[in-house]
Amino acid sequence: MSKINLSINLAGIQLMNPVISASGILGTTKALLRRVAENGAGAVTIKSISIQPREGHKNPTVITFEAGMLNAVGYSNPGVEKAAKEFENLQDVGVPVIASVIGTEKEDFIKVVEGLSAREFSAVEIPLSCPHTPGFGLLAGQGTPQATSDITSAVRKITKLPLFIKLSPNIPEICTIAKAAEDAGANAITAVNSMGPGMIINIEARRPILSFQVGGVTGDALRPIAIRCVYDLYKAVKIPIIGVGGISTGRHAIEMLMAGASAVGIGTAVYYRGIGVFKKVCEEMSLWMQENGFDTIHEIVGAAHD
Amino acid sequence: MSKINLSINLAGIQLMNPVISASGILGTTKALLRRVAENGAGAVTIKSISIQPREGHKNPTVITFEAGMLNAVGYSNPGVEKAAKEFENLQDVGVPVIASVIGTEKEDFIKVVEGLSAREFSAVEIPLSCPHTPGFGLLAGQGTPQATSDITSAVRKITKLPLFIKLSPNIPEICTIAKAAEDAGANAITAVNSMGPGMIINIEARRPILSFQVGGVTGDALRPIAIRCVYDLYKAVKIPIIGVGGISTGRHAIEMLMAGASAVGIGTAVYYRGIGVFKKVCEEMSLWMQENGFDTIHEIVGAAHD
Amino acid sequence: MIEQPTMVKICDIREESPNVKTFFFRLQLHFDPGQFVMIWIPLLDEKPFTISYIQGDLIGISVLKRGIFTNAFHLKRVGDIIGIRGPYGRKFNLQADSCVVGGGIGMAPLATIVDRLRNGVTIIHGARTASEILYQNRFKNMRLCTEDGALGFKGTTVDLLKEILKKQRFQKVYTCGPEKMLYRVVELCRDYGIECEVSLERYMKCGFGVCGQCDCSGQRVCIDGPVFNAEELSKMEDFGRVTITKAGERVLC
Amino acid sequence: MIEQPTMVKICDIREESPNVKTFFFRLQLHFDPGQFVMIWIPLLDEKPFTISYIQGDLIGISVLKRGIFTNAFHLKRVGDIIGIRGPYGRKFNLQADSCVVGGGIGMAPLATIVDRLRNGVTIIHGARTASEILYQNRFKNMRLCTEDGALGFKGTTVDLLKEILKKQRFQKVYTCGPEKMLYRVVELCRDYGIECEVSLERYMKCGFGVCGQCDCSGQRVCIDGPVFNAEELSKMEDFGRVTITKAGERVLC
Ligand SMILES: Cc1cc2nc3c(=O)[nH]c(=O)nc-3n(C[C@H](O)[C@H](O)[C@H](O)COP(=O)(O)OP(=O)(O)OC[C@H]3O[C@@H](n4cnc5c(N)ncnc54)[C@H](O)[C@@H]3O)c2cc1C
Ligand SMILES: Cc1cc2nc3c(=O)[nH]c(=O)nc-3n(C[C@H](O)[C@H](O)[C@H](O)COP(=O)(O)OP(=O)(O)OC[C@H]3O[C@@H](n4cnc5c(N)ncnc54)[C@H](O)[C@@H]3O)c2cc1C
Ligand SMILES: Cc1cc2nc3c(=O)[nH]c(=O)nc-3n(C[C@H](O)[C@H](O)[C@H](O)COP(=O)(O)O)c2cc1C
Ligand SMILES: Cc1cc2nc3c(=O)[nH]c(=O)nc-3n(C[C@H](O)[C@H](O)[C@H](O)COP(=O)(O)O)c2cc1C
Ligand code: FES
Ligand code: FES
Repeated sequence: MSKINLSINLAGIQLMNPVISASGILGTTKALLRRVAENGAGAVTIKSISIQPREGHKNPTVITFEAGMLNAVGYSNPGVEKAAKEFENLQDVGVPVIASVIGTEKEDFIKVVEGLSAREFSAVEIPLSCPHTPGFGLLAGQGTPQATSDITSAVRKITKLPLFIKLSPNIPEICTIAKAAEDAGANAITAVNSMGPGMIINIEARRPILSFQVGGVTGDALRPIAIRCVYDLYKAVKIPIIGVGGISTGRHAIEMLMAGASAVGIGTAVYYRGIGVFKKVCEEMSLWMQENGFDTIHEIVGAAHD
Repeated sequence: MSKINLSINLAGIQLMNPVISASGILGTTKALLRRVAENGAGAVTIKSISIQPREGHKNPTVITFEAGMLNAVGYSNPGVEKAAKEFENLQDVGVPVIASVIGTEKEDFIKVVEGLSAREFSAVEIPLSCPHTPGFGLLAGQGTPQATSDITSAVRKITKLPLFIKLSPNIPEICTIAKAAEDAGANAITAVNSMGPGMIINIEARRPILSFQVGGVTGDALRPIAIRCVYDLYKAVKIPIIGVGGISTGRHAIEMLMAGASAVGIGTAVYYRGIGVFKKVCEEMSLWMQENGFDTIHEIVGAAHD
Repeated sequence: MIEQPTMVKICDIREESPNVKTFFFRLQLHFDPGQFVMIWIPLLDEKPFTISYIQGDLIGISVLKRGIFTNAFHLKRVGDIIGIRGPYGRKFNLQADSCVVGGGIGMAPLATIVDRLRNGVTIIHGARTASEILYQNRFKNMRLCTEDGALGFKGTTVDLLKEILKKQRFQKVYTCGPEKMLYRVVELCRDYGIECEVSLERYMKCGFGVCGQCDCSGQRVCIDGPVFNAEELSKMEDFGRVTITKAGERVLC
Repeated sequence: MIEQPTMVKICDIREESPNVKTFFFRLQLHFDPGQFVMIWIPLLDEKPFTISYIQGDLIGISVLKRGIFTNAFHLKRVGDIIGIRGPYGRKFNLQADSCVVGGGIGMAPLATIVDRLRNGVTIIHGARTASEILYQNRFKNMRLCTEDGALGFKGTTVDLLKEILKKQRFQKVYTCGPEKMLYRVVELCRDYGIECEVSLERYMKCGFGVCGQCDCSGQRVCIDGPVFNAEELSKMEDFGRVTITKAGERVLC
């Protein structure tokens, strides 16, 4: 497989491969980020950080069903101060680390980004798209072009790091929002966050299982929606897209790239294929590329568009 | 199981059981409706009818994936005139038959309903929610409270039949739209139509598989979303709800009833469990009800709400 | 099961007649005579075809140039890729000492029956003209007929079957071709008290029994068929009379 | 696999001590000593517990009254239902001629080891006071210790283990209890060159390795653990020092 080259340049960041661990999956500690890197991820994303510490929702917070996963963790995180301590000397991780930053007000995002700015993060990702946490994302009206534009440009002003805006698959006008982010200075779009929310009821308990009742749907169920979002976004914006949603095999990753993604994120598949999923997906991609005459990731991006 | 009683009264229609065949599944001919009835459905729905005949999209129009089904049939139907011939003497079917009516303009709905009015339909269902057919549903802006209200009241004026409005799971403000339908005289809400749209790309062909490129997602992937929609709708409207989306077992049906549905629709599961799925689901419901001390469907409806 | 096309590379093309080509490709498939697959030509359409050759993983599909799709199909060259999903539908129930009756391209789904039954089968194959006769080098001693008599018996496959039945008995008759012909074959077999299995053709969409497009009197040709026996057909009024268009309109067939 | 709670009916409750109750229910479970399950009390919370009894489909969970969740748990009566999902995590690697060292409720995950190894195991169980000692009628000849000496050896389980090691050798030591104690048991075993397996406790969310909540120096206690051997623990700086709160803050344990 010598001539196959999986490396990419994502908004100025050099990655050994295009497979990134999605935010909220194993991104709680520096030690785990390092473990994920050792397991083959081209870059890793930390669990989203807010100004104040958050305990998140009570358990159950994460369950699975026939078609994927349902979660309402509720953005539990130690707050920016503690997080800045946790994520010191990030070069130890071995691959680029992406900081996921959340907030309720525009000022919150600024404070958190500033609080983390002394650390060696390679990029900042801002999810404006959580479907199940009051005060954040969709439930805080951050899923509109205006809010997206305001928050993006505010953060743009205070950091030189590549800025990724993470969008929801729920919103019909996802392209409008992506354009707003692009115009406001975003360097990439991460598409998508979890979908829904959805609900699963235990019929013997006669109650929704998640303590928050509803949660975001991820995994296989989300993939066709995520692929469609990325396919549309590829036509709408010029900045690169990080395709996330239901990717668990090399074929899925290739499909996402052909839809128009320059890199892919993996979350739920860690459950289905273990922490080694990052390496597995890379190997499967290389094999397929070899069999189908592709040498570089670049040749695959957008291949499904005529 | 003698004392278990699955019969319900849905907006004035008497059903032997609450399991209804969803529109677009085996609803193309009277002969097939009868076959579905013989296989245990409590009521059946015809494939949606427009004024003019429609060939629909080219194949592939229906495919499956790990988490369900993706379809963009494109409302193929023979038009109201031929449909009126096809669906004569509906008492032969043996169970109540629901007419699904689509249109682009408000007048279209009226013409189709009038065209079918001489037939023995038990109810009229109006999907304002197809995510993948230009000129109809979401792509015609019918997924707004105003459009919903206009179309509903227009049809309300010209028919005495129970009127079901079928909604999309995509729309965040589904409850607002449902209320608009209720206020405009709808007798029930059918929730939900297919979700998305989604896209699946064949990576060797480097093209989306569906000829229309995108299609509605149904089956397991849709269930948690549908359950959540019905759970919310149950709190928002007083009229009964027909819960549709990913139901393939008795447990799924019970879950949907507990979320607040008075009856359930089944589509995709015909693929997974065969045309006998209607009878199977009824038997599984009866067994569960017996084991858990429920005698009637009525006792189950909304049980997940405190 | 995931119902999506798998792309295969055409590795050989055989001209069976001026209007029929057989396209070969390699694919592991659990196929039984009577079943069909859906063939996808990206950016064009997807249509049902039977498999007319199967030796291990070497598979052949014989295509009659008929309209838009099959014309495009005939333009495919060795090395081109097409999508295939399936197989779908019910198989023929094979029995020795039987007879296959194929009208035109209707010979295609019967060809694999002959391969399986070997010598235990009588082959009746007819076409309008001699040039339309298929598989002449493939099957020895076929009983041929043409409407103009240019080759073999002068008349239709039904006329020829009637002739043969005067002196010969069969366990079963398997037939495929224009539906009017099928209808008369079934009548003939009823008169002679011979079991008969027929492969029907209807316009298809899903191919796996959910969309209802392929209805024939409450039977889904894609999953309840395409093979039906005489007894089942006797309950299907549409057989020999009505087919359903892409738009779902009933039209005479 | 579908990670959702199954509701089970409590069929028996046993008072093990003033603050510990064992709740019994029936469920088919492929459980190995060392693993754990997540117990759901609807409308309240879900938390990890080990299984302390398993005979066929009769399963017991011993619960120490500690805070909000376990207090609510103790209010449950026979006939009430609770949710259970799992089992999760790695098991102990069982070997005869071994020793289990259980501090307080830490005896619970070790109890099923004793059941499996039968007589081939020495049981060291300690608590602050006599009343907190568990399973006294269940296991004969346990080597007990209490900090006030009211029952058995006066001192901690570590002190007692040290005493015993002076005259006796073991293939392995299995231990669970307060993490400070575990740390010292591991040290002790290292000094005596005895293999040691430890069951750790961390706050958990998913229980199946995706959320990262239960991290201990890069190891996920829910799926990489909860059982770790001395060699693995030697690479985990957080062991004996740091645990992570619900909010993801590092705190001394
Ligand atoms: C189960 C099954 C197996 C089949 N196997 C084969 C096969 O092995 N080889 C093969 O060549 N064909 C086979 N067919 C038929 C094949 O699918 C059609 O020939 C093809 O769809 C024609 O498509 P087209 O676009 O080229 O022609 P179209 O443009 O669709 O039609 C061209 C002309 O043919 C007529 N026609 C086309 N399809 C049908 C139909 N289904 N019923 C009646 N009239 C029709 C049209 O009325 C029109 O006059 C099979 C069909 C079915 C249902
Ligand atoms: C793998 C595993 C297996 C377990 N098995 C059992 C068992 O068999 N029986 C049993 O009784 N308990 C067991 N536990 C511990 C049990 O989950 C906790 O006792 C329970 O979460 C306490 O919840 P609570 O709401 O009652 O107390 P909380 O309100 O959560 O806490 C009450 C007090 O206990 C302390 N505390 C609670 N949980 C922890 C913790 N995880 N680490 C450190 N301190 C803590 C708190 O700091 C507080 O001081 C197990 C834990 C794990 C991780
Ligand atoms: C348990 C869990 C926690 C998550 N937490 C976050 C989060 O904190 N921030 C965020 O932006 N996305 C979060 N997500 C969404 C993922 O980053 C990702 O967008 C989504 O799961 C879709 O990808 P997947 O199908 O590969 O899981 C979370 C997802 C899961 C399953
Ligand atoms: C092949 C197919 C065709 C459909 N056609 C229609 C239609 O014509 N009109 C309509 O209102 N819904 C249509 N639907 C949506 C279904 O009625 C139903 O709302 C949806 O499939 C969700 O239910 P399920 O998950 O049980 O399939 C169609 C669905 C499928 C899979
Ligand atoms: S083609 Fe869809 S049911 Fe037969
Ligand atoms: S509890 Fe989620 S990873 Fe361990």
